[in-house]
Amino acid sequence: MALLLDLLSFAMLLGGVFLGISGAVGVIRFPDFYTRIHAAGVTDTLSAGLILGGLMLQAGLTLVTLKLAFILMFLWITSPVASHALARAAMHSGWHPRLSD
Amino acid sequence: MRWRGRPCIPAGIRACPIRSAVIDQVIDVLLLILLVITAIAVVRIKSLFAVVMLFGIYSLITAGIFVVLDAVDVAFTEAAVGAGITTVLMLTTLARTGHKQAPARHSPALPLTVVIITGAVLFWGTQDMPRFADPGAPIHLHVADRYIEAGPEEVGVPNMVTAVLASYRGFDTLGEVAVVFTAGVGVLALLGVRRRRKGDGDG
Amino acid sequence: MRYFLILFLLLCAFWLLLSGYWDNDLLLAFGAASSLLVAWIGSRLIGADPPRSYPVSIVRITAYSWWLLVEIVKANIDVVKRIWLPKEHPISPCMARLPLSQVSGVAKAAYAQSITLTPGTVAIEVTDDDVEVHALTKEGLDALREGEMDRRVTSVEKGHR
Amino acid sequence: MLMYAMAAVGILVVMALALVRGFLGPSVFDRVLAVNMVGTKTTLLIAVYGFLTDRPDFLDIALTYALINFVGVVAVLKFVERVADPRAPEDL
Repeated sequence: MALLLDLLSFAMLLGGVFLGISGAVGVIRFPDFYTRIHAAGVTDTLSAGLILGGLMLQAGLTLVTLKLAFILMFLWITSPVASHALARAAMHSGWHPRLSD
Repeated sequence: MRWRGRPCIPAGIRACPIRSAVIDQVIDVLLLILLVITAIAVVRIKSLFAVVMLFGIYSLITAGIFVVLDAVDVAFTEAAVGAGITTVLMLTTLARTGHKQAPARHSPALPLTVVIITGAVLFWGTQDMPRFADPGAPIHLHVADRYIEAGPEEVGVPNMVTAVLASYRGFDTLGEVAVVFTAGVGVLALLGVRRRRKGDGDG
Repeated sequence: MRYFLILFLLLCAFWLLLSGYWDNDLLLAFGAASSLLVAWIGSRLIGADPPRSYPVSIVRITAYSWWLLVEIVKANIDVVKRIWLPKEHPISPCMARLPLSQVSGVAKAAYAQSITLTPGTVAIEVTDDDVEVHALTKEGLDALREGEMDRRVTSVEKGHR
Repeated sequence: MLMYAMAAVGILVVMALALVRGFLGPSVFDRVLAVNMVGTKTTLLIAVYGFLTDRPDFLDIALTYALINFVGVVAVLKFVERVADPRAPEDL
């Protein structure tokens, strides 16, 4: 059982890191600012969720897990607000996105 | 390694855990490399706005290094002051001045020499310092032991840094607070509080 | 006053949870004092116009969060594909104004928040009756335009009233 | 232990990549995005590091970081929107 838990959290941590690196590569690779926000969103949502989730599995039902859950909650509430504020500020500054058509 | 059912140990009075020194060093070195790269970029980039942003990153990485060095309270302050307040203050300054660095009027040779010599002297000076985390170092043989052993009972605050700052060195801290307060009042008097502008309140 | 009290109690609970010290009088007093201070500042910030509180249906919110989580996972996989395999999955950034059907400000904010939380779509501007969305792909924007997320947020909101 | 170390190094790589975007710019918003990313990754790094060294009290720091980072980013954006010259983004 403990081994299963270890394997599961290992997989989650690895998955989180993979998503994080993917998002970062996207942030470097995507052509304009607005598309980069989407790539950064990957690192803030599922990547952070998997990493913190993997840690939660290791901590079990303790105060530590509760704190990790708080971190995740704050992250998931604040990161969209930050992305939205970023996109909005960019738009208001007259920095228009490059669209495909 | 398992935390299940383990109580939260208050900061400062736990025994140092056994840890893998290699991994610690790898993380340390990686953070320091990031720090050096950021510093070089700060020097090279001419746009002051970008420099302020990079300074924010610099502070965050520094805070990470402090965490790795076990100086959690310092890391905390670095993140709040360095990445938070300083960024806002510098941006407020930029709003009143310009965004571009003025071109250098003199050759960088002399300052560079001075910096290199100072750095070399400092580096040479570290040879006399005790080894990192050496329990026999003078600083650990003075009053630190007493603070660590008697602090929790005498002051009743679990965080040792707080105990030292607010109790053992209370007058010291009071003096510092007075200095910071005077400085703040002085700055306000210099700038003048004409209209209520948002940027002023942010700091 | 009600806002102040609720905020104060919430902050106290939060402080107790995070600190983990339940039996140190000095610390408890400090915690209570700081909660009081923050609650006072908070209620001053809000001023004479405290936010209305809404009765919350826990079941509906949980169901919606679950659905949203699945959407987030799907959207993440999609964006990661477009990052690593740009040839097979090209990006086609586009923007559009989409109508929203929520009534209260909180629900509108929740909808915009959900849009931004799923990678691939970002809400840029929210007005009273529509939301401007930037999407990484046309497919993502079309999926959003079908309005399932909008409907679900609205149904959570309707469950409140 | 190994998995925490791998996760920590992976997060550091993500930070480095975000840093590259911070250097490249080109607009001020790209840089703010990079700062935000480095901030959230620092939060994760501290959480993972707490597990790596078996010290759960690091999580309080991570928690506060998440909030400070958010407040900082929003403050910067408020400033940019209000003060910065919109017509010269390349210059910023």
